[in-house]
Amino acid sequence: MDTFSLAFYALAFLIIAAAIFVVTSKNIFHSAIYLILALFGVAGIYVLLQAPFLAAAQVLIYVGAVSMLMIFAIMLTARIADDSIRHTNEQVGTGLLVSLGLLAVIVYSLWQTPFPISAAPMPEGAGGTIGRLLLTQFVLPFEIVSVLLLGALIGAVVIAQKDKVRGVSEPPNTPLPKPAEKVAG
Amino acid sequence: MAGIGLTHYLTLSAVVFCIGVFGMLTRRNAIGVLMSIELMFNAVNITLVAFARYVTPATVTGQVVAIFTIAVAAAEATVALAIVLLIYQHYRGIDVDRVNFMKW
Amino acid sequence: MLELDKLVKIIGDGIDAGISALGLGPAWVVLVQLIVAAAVVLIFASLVVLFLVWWERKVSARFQMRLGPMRVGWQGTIQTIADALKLLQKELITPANVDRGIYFWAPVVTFVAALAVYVTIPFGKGLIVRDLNIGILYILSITTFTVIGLLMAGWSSNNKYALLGGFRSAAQVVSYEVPMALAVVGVIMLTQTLSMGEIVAQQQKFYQWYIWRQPLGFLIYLVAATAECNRTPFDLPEADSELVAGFVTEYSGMKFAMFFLAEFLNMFTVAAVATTLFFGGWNGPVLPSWAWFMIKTLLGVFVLMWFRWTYPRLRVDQLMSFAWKFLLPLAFINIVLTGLGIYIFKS
Amino acid sequence: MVSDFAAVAVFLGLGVGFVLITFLLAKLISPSAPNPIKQSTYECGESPFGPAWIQFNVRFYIFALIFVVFDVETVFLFPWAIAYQSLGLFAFVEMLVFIAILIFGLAYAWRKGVLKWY
Repeated sequence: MDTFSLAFYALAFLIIAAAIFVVTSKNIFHSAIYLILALFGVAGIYVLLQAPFLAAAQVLIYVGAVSMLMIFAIMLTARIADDSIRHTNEQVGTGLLVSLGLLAVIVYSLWQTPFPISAAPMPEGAGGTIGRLLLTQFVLPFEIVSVLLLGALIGAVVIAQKDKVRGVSEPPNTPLPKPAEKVAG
Repeated sequence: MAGIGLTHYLTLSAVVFCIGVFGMLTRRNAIGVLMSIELMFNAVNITLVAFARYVTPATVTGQVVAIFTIAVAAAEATVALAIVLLIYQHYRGIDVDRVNFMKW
Repeated sequence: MLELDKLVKIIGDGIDAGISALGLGPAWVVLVQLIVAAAVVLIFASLVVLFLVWWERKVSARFQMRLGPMRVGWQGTIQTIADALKLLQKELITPANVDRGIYFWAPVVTFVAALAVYVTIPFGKGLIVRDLNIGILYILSITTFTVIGLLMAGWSSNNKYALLGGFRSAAQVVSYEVPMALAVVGVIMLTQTLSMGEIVAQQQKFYQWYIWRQPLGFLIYLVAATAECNRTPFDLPEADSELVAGFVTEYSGMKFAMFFLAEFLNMFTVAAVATTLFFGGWNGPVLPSWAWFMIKTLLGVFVLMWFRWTYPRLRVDQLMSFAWKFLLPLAFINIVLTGLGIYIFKS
Repeated sequence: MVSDFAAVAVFLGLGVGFVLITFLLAKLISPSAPNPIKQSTYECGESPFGPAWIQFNVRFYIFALIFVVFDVETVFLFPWAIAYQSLGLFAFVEMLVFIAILIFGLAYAWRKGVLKWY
């Protein structure tokens, strides 16, 4: 087996194993750590697919930002990390059936489909080409992404505003003291 | 790179996607559901980049779309986790099977 | 001159010949070469950390009109080695209620993230393990694992101080990550490449250094980098007077040493990246290139140490406001100015 | 190009190996005499009180939410910065619009007082 295949199978094994742990782990914090491992493995797959820029973006956004946010969320809702609480619902059997069935269908059709493989050379994947595409062919989606991010930002701010959100330890339905009162007191 | 071709990547992607589906269906915890969704997003991204690599290597369009997907996933995670926080405030828990205020 | 690139080439060829003589393929040659390179970098990193710890103690002492370590070796030079040996003999206490797996892997993640950055740091002419084409972006993304490491440590320790320290630290590091990345974007607009090797190659003359065209960017980078390393005045995560030792509270012996090692390594990393991006990397007259790199980088580290004894610690609210309300808008202004500058200059 | 990243794998592997060997060495050399007091959670000499995860501040979380948005934006800025000089004024205006929209978001958060650490 050549190095490339070896790298692929190693990464595939890492991703699949980590992904299984993500969905089955009893401790949600462990799930988050396995998720990070799986996402890092996906970055490795991007490298194999000659998309190093995308790999870096994957690590920056998923590992550095999204996973971290999830860990913060787990922190805020800490009691759920307790092992004694059940973490799966009654649909385990159905879920297994559905996902395995889906997998069978997809994999069967994948191996049946002849894909139009092209052997043309790839431009270097360091981002320059992506930048040009972003600002020429994909200008509109590019700008819309900024609007989407703005929407997400405003949404998050509105939902998680300080006068709506209380510290975890405080009893529900008691408004926080105003900052000014705090200073005066 | 003999041996490893487009189909291998797509198979990997399918496996990860189905693990994500399983997690999404069976997790009780809202954050766990979100993690499963992130797995599914990543599976889709693998297909996009794999197609970009093997079907249209001359243009990197697939990679650009994958970047957009990552951005959308991040935006989704931001809002979803803010909602999780709100649900936690309201219910003192984030068991999605017990969150039923949308039913009425 | 005393350039090391010839030596590196000779060693590389030697490995090539040796492995090929054993009848193994080119993949093995590359693997052995990389392992040797990584081992050399690892040893270099350990030596640098040993030196930096001693130097930090000496510099701190001088700032306070003390002598610092004097007993072990000349001017206390081998004090850190003695300390390292002491740490090696310390009992590894694992508190009863920790989350064992994560508690164990947290120092590993932190240290490996700090080490992996050195894949693409140009130490001198021909002295770069691999000039990755996403160079600086790779460095930025691999360092995000540091945050994960300290969150793991904070969570798994089952200790209030560790938890609060870990999460404070994470909030701080990510807050300063955005201005830092934006400061780097300013340089990338000029270089048009992410490769560290090419960025150095573009700054051969003194007047070509990017600091002259990115002074604001450099200042932003400097402040953000100080915060990223959790150095004073941004050392809130480990503010001993309020948080004991932050996320490392429950770590002892070698496990603690790994966090310590990673911290000093990160300090060297940010100085090395600043050298490469803003101060011409290993370019310089007369002296060999690696000497220039070390001089510039150690000067950068010295500035960080100087900060420590000059500024008092910020409050957590000041820390956050500074990042989001001052540094971030400033970084955007820097990008817009750079864009305008390039446009005017080119036409 | 892809093979360059083998270096990253080697560094990760060697780094993990180094740490594990060091831990093993430390375990062999160092004494081990655990007792319940030594293994209890450190709380400045007092007996540990209550669970460890209490009163986690929600403000950290809001900053993390805003961070995610700006992190994504940074990733979009990098390819733009590389291609900037070859694209000229149009690219500059495009990016100004992009940044302006997000600055608006920052200003909104600022005005709403979320950036304030009360």
